[in-house]
Amino acid sequence: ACGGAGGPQSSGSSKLTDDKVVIGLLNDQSGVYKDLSGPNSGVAIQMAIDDYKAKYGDKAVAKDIEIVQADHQNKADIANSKAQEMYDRQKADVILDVPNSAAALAVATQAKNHKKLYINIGAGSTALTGASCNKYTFHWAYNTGVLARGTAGAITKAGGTSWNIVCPDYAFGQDMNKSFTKVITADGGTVGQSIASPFPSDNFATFLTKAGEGNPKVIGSMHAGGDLINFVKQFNQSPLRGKVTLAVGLMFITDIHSLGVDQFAGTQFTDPWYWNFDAKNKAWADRFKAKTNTRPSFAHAANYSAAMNYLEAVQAAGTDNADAVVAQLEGKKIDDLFLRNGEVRKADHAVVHDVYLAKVKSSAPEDWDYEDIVKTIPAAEAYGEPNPACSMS
Amino acid sequence: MSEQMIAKVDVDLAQPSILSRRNPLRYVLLLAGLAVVVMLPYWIYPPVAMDILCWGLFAISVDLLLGFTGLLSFGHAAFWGGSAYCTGLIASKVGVPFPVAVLGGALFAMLIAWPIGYLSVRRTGIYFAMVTLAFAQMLYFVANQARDLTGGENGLQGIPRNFFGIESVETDPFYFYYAGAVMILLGILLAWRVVNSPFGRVLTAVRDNPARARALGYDVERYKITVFVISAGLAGLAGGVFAVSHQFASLQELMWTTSGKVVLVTVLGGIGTLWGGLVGAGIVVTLEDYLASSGFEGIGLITGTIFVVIVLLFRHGIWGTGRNVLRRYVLERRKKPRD
Amino acid sequence: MTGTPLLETKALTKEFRGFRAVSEVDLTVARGTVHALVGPNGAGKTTLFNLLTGFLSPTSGTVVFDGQDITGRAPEQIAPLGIARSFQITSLFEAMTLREHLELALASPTGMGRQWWRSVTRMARFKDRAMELLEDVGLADRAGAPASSLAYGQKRALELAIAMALDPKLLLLDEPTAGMGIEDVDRTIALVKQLAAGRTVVFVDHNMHVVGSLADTVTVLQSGQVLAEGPYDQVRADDRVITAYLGAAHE
Amino acid sequence: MSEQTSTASVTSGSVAAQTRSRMLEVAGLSAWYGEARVLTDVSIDVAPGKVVTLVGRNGAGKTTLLRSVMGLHRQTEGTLTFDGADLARRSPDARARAGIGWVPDDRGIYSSLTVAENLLLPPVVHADAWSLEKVYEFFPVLHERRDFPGTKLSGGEQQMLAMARVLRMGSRLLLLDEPSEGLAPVIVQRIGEIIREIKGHGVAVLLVEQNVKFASTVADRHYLLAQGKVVEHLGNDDFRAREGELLTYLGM
Amino acid sequence: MSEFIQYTLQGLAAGGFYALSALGLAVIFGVLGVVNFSHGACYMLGAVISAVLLGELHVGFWVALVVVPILMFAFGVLMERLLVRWLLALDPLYNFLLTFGLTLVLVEAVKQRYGVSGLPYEVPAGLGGQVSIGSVNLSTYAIFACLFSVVVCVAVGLLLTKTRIGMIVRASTEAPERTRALGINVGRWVTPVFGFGIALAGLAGVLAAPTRAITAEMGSNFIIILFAVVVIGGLGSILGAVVAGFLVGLVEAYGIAYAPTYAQIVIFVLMALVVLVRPSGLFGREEVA
Ligand SMILES: Nc1ncnc2c1ncn2[C@@H]1O[C@H](COP(=O)(O)OP(=O)(O)OP(=O)(O)O)[C@@H](O)[C@H]1O
Ligand SMILES: Nc1ncnc2c1ncn2[C@@H]1O[C@H](COP(=O)(O)OP(=O)(O)OP(=O)(O)O)[C@@H](O)[C@H]1O
Ligand SMILES: [Mg+2]
Ligand SMILES: [Mg+2]
Repeated sequence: ACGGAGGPQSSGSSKLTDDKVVIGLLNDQSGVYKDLSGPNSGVAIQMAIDDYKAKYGDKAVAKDIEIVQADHQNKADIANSKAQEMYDRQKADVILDVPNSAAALAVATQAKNHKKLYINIGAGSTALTGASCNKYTFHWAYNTGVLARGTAGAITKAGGTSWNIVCPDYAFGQDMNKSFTKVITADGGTVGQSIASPFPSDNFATFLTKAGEGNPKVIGSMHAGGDLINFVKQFNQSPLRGKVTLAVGLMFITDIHSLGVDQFAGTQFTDPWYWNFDAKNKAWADRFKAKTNTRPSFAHAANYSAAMNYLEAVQAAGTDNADAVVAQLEGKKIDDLFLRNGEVRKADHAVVHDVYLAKVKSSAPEDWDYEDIVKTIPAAEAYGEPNPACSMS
Repeated sequence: MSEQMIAKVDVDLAQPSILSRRNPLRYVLLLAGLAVVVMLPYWIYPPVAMDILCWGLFAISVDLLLGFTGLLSFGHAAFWGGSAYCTGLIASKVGVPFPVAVLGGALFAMLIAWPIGYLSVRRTGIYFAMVTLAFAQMLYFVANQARDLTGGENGLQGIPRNFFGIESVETDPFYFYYAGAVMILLGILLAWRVVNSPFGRVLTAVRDNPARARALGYDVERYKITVFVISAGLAGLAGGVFAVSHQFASLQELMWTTSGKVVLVTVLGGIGTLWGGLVGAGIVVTLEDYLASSGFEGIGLITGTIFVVIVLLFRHGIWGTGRNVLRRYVLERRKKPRD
Repeated sequence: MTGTPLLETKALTKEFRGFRAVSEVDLTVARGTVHALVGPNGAGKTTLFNLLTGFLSPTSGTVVFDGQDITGRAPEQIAPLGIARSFQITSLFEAMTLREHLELALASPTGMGRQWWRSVTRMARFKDRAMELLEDVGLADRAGAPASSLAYGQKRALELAIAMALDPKLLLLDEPTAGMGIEDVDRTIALVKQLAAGRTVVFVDHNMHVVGSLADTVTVLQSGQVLAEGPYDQVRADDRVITAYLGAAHE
Repeated sequence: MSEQTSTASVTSGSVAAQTRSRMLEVAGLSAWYGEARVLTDVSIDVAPGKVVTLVGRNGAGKTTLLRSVMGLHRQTEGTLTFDGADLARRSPDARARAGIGWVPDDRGIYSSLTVAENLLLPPVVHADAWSLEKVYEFFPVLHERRDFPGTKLSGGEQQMLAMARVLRMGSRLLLLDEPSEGLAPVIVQRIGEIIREIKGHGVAVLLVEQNVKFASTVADRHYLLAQGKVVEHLGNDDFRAREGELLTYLGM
Repeated sequence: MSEFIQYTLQGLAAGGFYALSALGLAVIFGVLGVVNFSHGACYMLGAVISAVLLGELHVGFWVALVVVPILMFAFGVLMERLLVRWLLALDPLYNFLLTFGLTLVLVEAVKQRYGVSGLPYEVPAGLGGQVSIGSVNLSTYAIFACLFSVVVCVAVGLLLTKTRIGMIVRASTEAPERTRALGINVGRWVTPVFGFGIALAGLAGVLAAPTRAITAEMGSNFIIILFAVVVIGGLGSILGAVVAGFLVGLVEAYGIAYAPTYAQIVIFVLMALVVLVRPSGLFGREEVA
């Protein structure tokens, strides 16, 4: 009775395990990713459930749908225990989100052990669709490779051919640096120097001096969160501002919100989704705002999309049996609120879709209206080929 | 004359143990404690129960330094995390059964503890806390840099739980708990032995008056280094089991916040009580687990407030306060027949 | 070996930030004697003790103990050679009982302190000796009390008992009778006499009665230098000693 | 011999003290450590310009009495008046500013302050306070060491520093806890001179001494304390006359 | 060569900031014997309050430079009265732990109120540009912050070593009871000094606001570096904290310039070396064994 990895069991009349579908939301509800995803992702998932019920009414396979949430506080061990508990005790059929790559990878392992689904949204690690990929894990929103191909490719092609890169000295930063360099050189640009900065760091004066050496056209910052804000603030106080284009590896709309558009004005970055991109997005964002009093980030939209497509797959399979749902999802082409030209790639479970090169406006017409979409980067270009390291064991 | 007697009773209050070896209550308590350990996974989700034991031993290792030697290590994450990585690497690269890997990890923790201890014990008090903290930061840095080995912030994932091919232990957290618990209990036993040994007595002397201890011929620095290394070994043991239980090791394990958390657990349980660490761990881990799914967002508010209140009002921690109450009760009972 | 002195310092000097607390002191302590060290406050007596026991390392000069050069060694290396000391300003383990203090001292030379795998009850083997020592200094009835609850004079007595417990070849006592009443002083004198049998003792005291009754030889220090040396009666009659230390009105 | 005369004048003065206002009056004082009672119903008084000693063997409760007067020991019962004012509710610092100075038995020198700072720390509470120059003149060694951390002084030097520190305050009542302990005979004589001098300025002294010889050279009256009780109260002449008997009685 | 000068100046600029930030820590330790773990959190509060003043009340940098330290002083007074004071007589470890707990509370409270992604702040008018001498460039603001820090450090140093206040407070810390018996109302002094130390942390926060990310976590790693600074300088030594602040700033800048990967670890290596060679820090008092 205690513990034990419970595989899917069909019980009685219903085709659903435990007579209901349970969606687990496991993310950071109190730390750095709270605003980006956090509790509002629960709202987005609820919207998906409502839409699903409205769409299928009496015909819905999943009549009883429950959300269970937990705050992993950005700690992998808590994420790991909570994921096990969700699968084991709370009978979750799928877990969504899990920002923080160590936590996401741990949850992916649990998904594999428990033979239940995990759809990652918040974490960008390419390992999820590479060496650590598995049958039950999907990578929905973006990965670091996409960011590089988006930002580096677009800027280099637009004439920003000489770069200096400052990257935080941890795996993500180094990965980003490698991906950027690869794309820049492939597109005919050069990277003068890549400078690793300690993580975390709040004094970038000397890094900026070094980054300005050799008069590059573009300075790429691969920082995230607080480091990114530090970097940009100090970039703006340096002689580089105005002379050099600032390209950012990983930036979220919440970063712009916190620092103010004027500080970021003109900065270019890749966004997997933007709420004010077209009427469809805007309409959904209005609904979202009515419930949360704020505008959605890409993560909120992605959580919605992932939950919705999971439920659609359950509907199509007629059961929430994980293997059946996976079979439904694999290879599926999707075009919805979040995914444009989307496809759940069978080979590595990357969910590929169009992404966007965004440029920060110089003034915001309304709160959260911060981005001009410079260019749509087609799915194929953004995602490239499936990672050969993935063996889908 | 009667004054003298009262004075002695007061004196008794300051004594380490009130329950003599022959007192049956002692064994009742011990058995009750063991029973709790055995029953824990029935009451609490097994992986969480395992966490409690791991953090309990980790806290005990800190208490060995703090409560019994007067050294506050604020860098014990180095040994917990260092061992977690090392255990993970041994388990996945060599493929030995996990207890062997854990012992390897603990050994590694002791190995790195030696130079760190050698440098740190030159300072006492708050200085020691800050120096150990800084060394732990260095290790964090090294682990972050050595990402080929450690996986950087992705962590070292997929640590196998080999256990002599016994499938249930390897896959089911419930059975794994008992295998892990045996290792943890061994660690606790060791800590208990150290505290109640001649060596432990010298440690108390070193804590209270190092200059005096030196004049008695005790090499204070060597004693401090020794206990530091033993403590690191215990922390390593706990960290190793923790890593195997979670099947990964992440940079989180080496972060200073982990050092802070274990001190919190120790203080909550009661400094200088040894067993208090387990109680503290029980509370902190279940609280964290509960808060994670409670929808309450300000976890730090709660843990921080508990910490402040404990330090301010219940300095002896939960175990220590309880023990004092019990002691007073026992003494009352003893006094009566004499009057 | 009996011919050689037990302790010998040569040109021993200690400077603190340019200030010479002990200056070129040549001190010779013969085996089996009781040697008093007196001198005005700040003459360097305690500093000299600290140099002899390794709590300070000398700026220059050497310390030879029992034919061995021990200059600059650490206290924990010197103590096992057979030098024990009491502290001028009492220095105890506040939370420990008196008996535990003595057990700890008695256990030191046996190396038992390093045994972390054994039960602490093994230290009880020193219990009888510990109680004997406490009896000697009149503290037996407080054996189970923590040191913190002792009055000042009692603490001094405990200091003495601890020094005795170490059963040293050379016993250094820094003002063993300071803060004691006359009866206790007399008892202490008797104790030290008893202790001195087969041992060498060097002590500091400002009580001339104590110095007179115990010392075979008296060395007078002043400003870190040896001012006079000799038997008590000779030294106390020395004019320089009277002006520098005893004072005109003394007796 | 000069001692003889000074003692004589003191004895005659003590009669006047009975009629003059008492500077310190302790009545019915009991004190505890936890449940252990260490003082029982102690009543003593000290008049201005007089030196009163507390004599008793180790552990008799002398230090505890001084600490109670200073307000540092709080587990007490009984009344304390100083210059006619009730002390019971006043904090130690208020008592010090009212004119009570304390030289603790452990000397109480600050390691984080230099010698000079140790001297300058307490406030001056009376016009009779010694100036720094006067202190240095009396204790040249303190001048020499003035920039050293206080606790780097030798034991005896620390004793001098503690004494000098209260003189700098100009307190009206000095509580001296074994001031001669650890001092070279020359210095003890010097302390005696100081006590006699400040007496002349109307300062009252409550002196705890083990060194009975020294005590009898400066004191006017003596209280004998045994096991926390006052067992005898006598003038200096009586004390000297019965010294041997009393000491045996006290077990000193 | 000009590069070297550039790095040196940048190191000094950062060092001034480290010095000011460590100063409050050193003051509180030097006089109260408390290692204030919440120093980083108080620094964060200083920055957050500045941002809130600007964002919600439109109160600018120069006013914040005065107002925030006053507010933080009041906060420090409260903190001392309500919490720290009760543990002053005990082992310093207790206050270390207390302030650690308080840090968790403060960080979380700010997160709850102002979110996690940070608050905006601008460089004050007039300090926005750069100063260039030859090929050497420095941001005007960095120069200002450094000079300002130096002035504050010198003033504080004089206050604590050359006045009675410093003396009284050191004595009160070492032995509060005894100090009371010497006629000094200990409580009256300890509180304002603690408040003053906290105010210095707040001041550092204001100075940081224009150049750093203002988030609840901004002090969490900073405090660790500050610990290294005070260990290097010698705990409790004001001069040590200041000198070590500059030293760390320089070492860090050269580290970034010539071995960027190791820029942060060099601080800790430096610390280890200092502990090895001079356990009491560069300016620390020797401890008696
Ligand atoms: N902190 C304490 N806790 C418990 N008992 C104490 C404490 N301090 C002193 N005592 C006891 O109170 C009694 C009186 O002590 P006190 O220090 O007043 O004696 P004293 O006359 O000054 O002795 P001495 O001449 O040795 O200084 C002693 O029996 C002592 O053991
Ligand atoms: N650690 C130190 N740092 C600086 N000066 C010191 C130190 N230790 C001692 N001194 C100085 O050295 C001198 C000798 O001190 P010491 O303690 O040896 O004197 P002493 O002869 O024992 O005097 P007493 O009889 O008063 O105890 C004193 O003037 C003292 O101020
Ligand atoms: Mg001395
Ligand atoms: Mg006394």
